[in-house]
Amino acid sequence: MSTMTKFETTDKHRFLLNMGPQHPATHGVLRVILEMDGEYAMGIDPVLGYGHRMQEKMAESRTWPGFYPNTGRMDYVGAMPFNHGYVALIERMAGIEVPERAEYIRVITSEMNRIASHLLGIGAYVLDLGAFTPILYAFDDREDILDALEDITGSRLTYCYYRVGGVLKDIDDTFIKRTRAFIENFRKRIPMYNDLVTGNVIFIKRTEGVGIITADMARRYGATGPTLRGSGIAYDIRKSEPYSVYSHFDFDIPTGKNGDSLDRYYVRICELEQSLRIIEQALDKLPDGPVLAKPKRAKLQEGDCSFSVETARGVLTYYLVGDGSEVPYKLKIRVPSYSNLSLLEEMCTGMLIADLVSAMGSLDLVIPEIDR
Amino acid sequence: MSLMKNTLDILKSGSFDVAESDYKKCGYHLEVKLTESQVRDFAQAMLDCGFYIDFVSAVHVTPCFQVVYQFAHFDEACRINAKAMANAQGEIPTICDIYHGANWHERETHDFYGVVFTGHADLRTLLLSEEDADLKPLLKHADKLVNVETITRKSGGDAEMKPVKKTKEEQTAAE
Amino acid sequence: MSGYFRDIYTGGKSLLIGLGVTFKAIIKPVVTVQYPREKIDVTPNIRGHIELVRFDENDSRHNCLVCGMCAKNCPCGCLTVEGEKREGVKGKVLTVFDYDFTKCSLCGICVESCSRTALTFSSEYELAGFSRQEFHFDLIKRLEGK
Amino acid sequence: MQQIIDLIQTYSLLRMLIAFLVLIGIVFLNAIVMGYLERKIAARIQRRWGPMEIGVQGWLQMILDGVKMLAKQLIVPRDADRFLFRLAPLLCFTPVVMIFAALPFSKALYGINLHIGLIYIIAMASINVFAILIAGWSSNNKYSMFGAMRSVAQNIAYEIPILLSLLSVVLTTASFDLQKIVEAQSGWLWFAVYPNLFVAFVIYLIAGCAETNRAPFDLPEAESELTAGFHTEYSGFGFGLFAVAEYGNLFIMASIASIMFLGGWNGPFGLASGPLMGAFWFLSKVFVLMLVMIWVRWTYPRVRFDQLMNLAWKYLIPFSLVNLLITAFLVKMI
Repeated sequence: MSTMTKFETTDKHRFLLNMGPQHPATHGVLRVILEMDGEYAMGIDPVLGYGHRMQEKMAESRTWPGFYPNTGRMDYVGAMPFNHGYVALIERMAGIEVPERAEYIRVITSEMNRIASHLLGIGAYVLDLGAFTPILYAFDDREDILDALEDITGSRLTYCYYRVGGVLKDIDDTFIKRTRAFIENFRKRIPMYNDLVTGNVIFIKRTEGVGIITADMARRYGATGPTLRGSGIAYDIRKSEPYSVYSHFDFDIPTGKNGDSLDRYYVRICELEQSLRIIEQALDKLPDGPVLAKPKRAKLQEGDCSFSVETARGVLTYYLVGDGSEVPYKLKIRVPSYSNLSLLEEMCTGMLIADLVSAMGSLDLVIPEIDR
Repeated sequence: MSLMKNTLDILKSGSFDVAESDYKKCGYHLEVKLTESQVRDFAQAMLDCGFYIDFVSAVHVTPCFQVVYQFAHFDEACRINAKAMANAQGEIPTICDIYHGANWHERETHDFYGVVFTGHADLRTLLLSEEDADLKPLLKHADKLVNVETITRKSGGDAEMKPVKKTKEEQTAAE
Repeated sequence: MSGYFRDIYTGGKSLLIGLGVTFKAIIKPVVTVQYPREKIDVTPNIRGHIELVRFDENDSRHNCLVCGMCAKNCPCGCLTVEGEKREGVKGKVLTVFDYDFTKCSLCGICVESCSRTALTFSSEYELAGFSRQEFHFDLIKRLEGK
Repeated sequence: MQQIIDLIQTYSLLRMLIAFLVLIGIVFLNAIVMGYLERKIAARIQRRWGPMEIGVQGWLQMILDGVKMLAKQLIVPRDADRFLFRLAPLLCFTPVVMIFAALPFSKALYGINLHIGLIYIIAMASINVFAILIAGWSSNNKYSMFGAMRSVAQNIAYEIPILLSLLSVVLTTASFDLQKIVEAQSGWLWFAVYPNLFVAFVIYLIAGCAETNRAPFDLPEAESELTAGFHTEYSGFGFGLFAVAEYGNLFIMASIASIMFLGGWNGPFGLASGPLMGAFWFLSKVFVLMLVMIWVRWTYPRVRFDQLMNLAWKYLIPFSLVNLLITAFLVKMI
């Protein structure tokens, strides 16, 4: 967070506008300093760090199991993949084999969490554009997921459900039945979202051609997730570097064409269906067996190790450097929204403030994740 | 795998110190060791090969900072981890004009470690507040600081973790 | 020109479809509940704050051996466990088991690390208080009070 | 009692004062009812309960909110223009009351009947823009300023289709007198059943939505862009007056629509319309229209500013112009 801005306004027609840190469109404590010319944002300077907690320092000051609960706190909307990445990182570093049933459960819960996160993202995005109702419908559907997850993990938002070597608790028939019922129910709900939002002429006009991200831009900034896939690049860690048991499932990577806000939104809608497919297949194939390998407390070996997972917002990379003790020597957490937000300046310069809100909302930002 | 071979060839012809590594153990396919002067050439080579930037960070070790760059590719599984040692003043050339996304990562690294990315136009604090600009929270205390050798993966070393010795209390509990 | 009228037609149609969706919602029943008066059944698996477990049904003793693993493993340092040697008793006797709920992140590592299953999650979720002190629980007292 | 009536009849000023107070009461009552209905309907659309705590089904909630607003401090920002800042809510509220005086609730129930009632109402309604501009400008807040500027441009653009669509009715009846316009629609031949006037009705509804700054055209207070637009800095009853005036304007918009197109106080199929029944039919039409507005508001996202202008200049104005020409032709022919 820097209180100084890089703008030195000399043109008297231009003025600075503080969007945030408390602004309805920034979804948290993000501040964007705008250099405005009328309603056009001619300069954009995002200011981060209002929710900064120095997670990387915390990782260096406690043992690796002790840091684990923090991982879910970064992205509270989609905490499962964050937990997944961390435990998988430790497993990779220590060479721990995970029982297959546990991996399937991880996939099921991760995908459910992804749906919940996308629902919130879609709802909040449409809220940015001024429609109040869709977010409450999204919350209604999300509630089913949270209830189901609460039943097995005991928690609704920051789950801490995965453990190194497996998961905390086995899933039971009630959960499976509940999940299947949810899938059936939710499939019927998706057309409702399309009727209410996707097909709406006002929504299309607000998003089409707004905030275009080209493939080259995405590459230079390291944008990932639906933000990237909206630009037509089918890149998904679940396919390209399949972790866990994602290689066992048949699913598509939905992509957009133009890389505008509408495409990014629509990719999220399509991913709901793909996640449902993965969950369905995982439930069908769910093997029997233990869910937790014998836990061992161990020292981290010397050397570095990285692990990437696909969260709801893009690629999350943990990069761990061990020095042979129980405490990580260094843990770098590469969060997806951080890179996605960094292209805001290039994407939105010269835009109307209404378009800026539309483009920024389509990135689906979670600020505590960016600030860490 | 052709992409990886290609990249390997390109990097080798560019006289970079590149080696294949075990993805199963360390999570990246190619490991590159850079000198300070090679960093910008390497970044340009990566961009020409179509890699995207994953992150830039640093590790505080004894000679000086080890700056870590990670790149991956949209089309194929190929993750490249590059390490470069900053010079004695903690300086290293910036790559943020080649990879614009490196801008924030470099600012963050500057916040946390004080690594100076020479040529970076805008090294204001990003995540820390302005009055904490000199805090450098991720610098290690002298007693915890280790040599770069300690944190380098031993080639052919055992992947197994060594179990921690049980403490006295646990032993009593086990009894 | 035909595009002009087509825009009006498709646009107007999509708007009417949208109105239809919201109209259907008006007819459908309400999904929220009036919370303090009405409550949804909360799953018994909820991970609330931790509690000591009774030895068995009618015995108010607990299982704790004062190994201190919970306190040691706790990432937030919210547990204080102390014990003392007493004559005639093998091992240690638990004297202090303080739990600072204000710091707890409900990760459940303490429960897992307990070798004697002396700890469990409570399913209490409606906790409110007027001061921080109210969330410094003395788990021994809570066990006796139950 | 007789003395009081005499007194009132003697002093016309007193009579006006009482009428004015009654009208203010009606405006506030309208805001309370509409506020409650809006919250309840929004809740039902979003499948929740809405206000439930105060009174049965929360019907006292709005009154309580009003009391709360009264009790709150009116904070004036440090660098605001203090006089204009306080003037703006009043300027927004007063025309609403003045328009209410000219609305024919039924054949006998009205404040004042003007021969040019329509022109009077349109002229008074334009003051609203002025109030919003003053509010935005005097707040000395960039967001408020944006809201004010948007409001001015929007209102100027949308007054044209409103006037053009109303003009086609005026052409048909050859009168600006609201009573006469309503009488011309006696029986079931409301103007909205004629195809050309139905088009005018739809155009009026869309433009009226924009004129009253209701979603999807609520750009002056677009909360995701401008936090709260022109009333960002208002608190307490300054804010309350804006809210009351907003519902008052909504009522005016709906009542003009029902007077001009839906037969005003005429009952459907020529049903009896005495003074009270007439008021009942009139109010029920107005409320149906207002409920439709609420329903629309809670369904659509907000349009962008240039799209709003597009809609006015590229769609509504040409259509209403053509429609006016057709109407003029038809009136001449028949």
